[in-house]
Amino acid sequence: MIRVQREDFDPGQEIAALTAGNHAVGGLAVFVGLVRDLASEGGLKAMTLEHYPGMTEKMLTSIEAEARARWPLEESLVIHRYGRLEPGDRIVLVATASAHRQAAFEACQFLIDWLKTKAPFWKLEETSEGAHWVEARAGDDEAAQRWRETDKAAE
Amino acid sequence: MIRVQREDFDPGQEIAALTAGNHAVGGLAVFVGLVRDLASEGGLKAMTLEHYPGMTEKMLTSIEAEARARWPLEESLVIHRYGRLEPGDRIVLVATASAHRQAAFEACQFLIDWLKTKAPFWKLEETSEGAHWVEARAGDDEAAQRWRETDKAAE
Amino acid sequence: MRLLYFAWLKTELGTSAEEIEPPAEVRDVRGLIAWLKGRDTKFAKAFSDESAIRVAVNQDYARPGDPVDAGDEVAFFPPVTGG
Amino acid sequence: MRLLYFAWLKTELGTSAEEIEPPAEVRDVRGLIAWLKGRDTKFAKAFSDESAIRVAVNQDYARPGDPVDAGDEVAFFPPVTGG
Repeated sequence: MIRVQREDFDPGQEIAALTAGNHAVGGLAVFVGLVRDLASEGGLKAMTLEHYPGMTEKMLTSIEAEARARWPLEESLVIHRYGRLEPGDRIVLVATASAHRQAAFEACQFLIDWLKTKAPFWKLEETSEGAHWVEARAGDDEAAQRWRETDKAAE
Repeated sequence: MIRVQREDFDPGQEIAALTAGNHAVGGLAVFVGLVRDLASEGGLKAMTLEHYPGMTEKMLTSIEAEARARWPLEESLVIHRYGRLEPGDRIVLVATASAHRQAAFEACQFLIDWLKTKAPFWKLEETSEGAHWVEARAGDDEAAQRWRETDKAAE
Repeated sequence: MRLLYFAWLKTELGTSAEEIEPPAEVRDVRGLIAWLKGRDTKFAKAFSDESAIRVAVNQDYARPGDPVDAGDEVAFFPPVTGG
Repeated sequence: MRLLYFAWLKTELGTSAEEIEPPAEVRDVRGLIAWLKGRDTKFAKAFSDESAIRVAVNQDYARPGDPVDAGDEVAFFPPVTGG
């Protein structure tokens, strides 16, 4: 399941609902992304997440389908917020449940890695020096790339 | 922080408390292990987790210290239950918070992998055919071993 | 054809969406960008480094050679930074 | 010296803990196991495959050559299955 929303979410409630009654689940991997404020980076006041309604849902749905095709998942959930967020606020949740922990961990990392390079979201940071659009990180492309290399190796 | 307890825990409450007020956290990785019952395995009725009080805490503390020495973690938490559990019940929670998601994911996997091969817990399964002690899985040793190979490579 | 702009492209172009009717010789993403750059200096400036721009046609990532048609929704945006 | 047994070792030996006073020549884990096996056939049977037994001395994993002393807590158990 995927959800794109302005509102906050409750990770405990989400993951409890995700596996409720499914006794085939042995391991649940969860990632929660938060708005980070490193003092050394100049004092982040807030961040506004812009997105492309429609394409966001389409990309997340397709990334989730890909994860479920590649790993034996019992359940999966991606929630991504948009709008104005402050330091410490939750941005994204990825949860994957499987019989075995390795599948859950790998699928969870795959989802967040791909989401970071494919889902159409853009961060506008507000600091004491003004607002600026966050630049994409090369490291995120590399993190997503390692899943592509797995494909090639399997060909 | 590590905790060994008979009582259930609330993952949402635990992870909210873990990162509350720490705005240096950008990513939180969580693993929750549940009692799994695969019908194909003969119908698990319950499971009793025995442990070695004292040594359990000592091992978990040492594993957590190792994770914090190897990855730049802001926060970490390991909760492991003992006693009688039924299918769907939570067994273990591992949560790691870091500025960056990769460190959080790696430390979380390291903790659960090592815990599975080092922390003195033993599972007694009750099925319709009676009670039996679960055998250790070779796969768990291999999962823990890959972290050791990283050590060697770094030497 | 409907065009959408996001993030700094939207800020720089001063618009988030517009309806256009490009000439018949605009058949692909590459041709559309070339036509837009010729139409407006603001657009030429924003698109001066095309490697910094991502394109989606009907909400799927598209490459320079991919076709565009009159009824399409074409979006231009910088590399994404969500998650 | 305090001995502890867990999981199937406890079930098979019929006890979870005992206080013992091994002779002076028992100086390491290997010697202790050999002495215990000679003392009791039930123990000899349970320890027939030593590769299936883990040992902890004072709550740290120990190897056959590690020393044991009168005041030590020595635990015997199968490979762990937590998590």
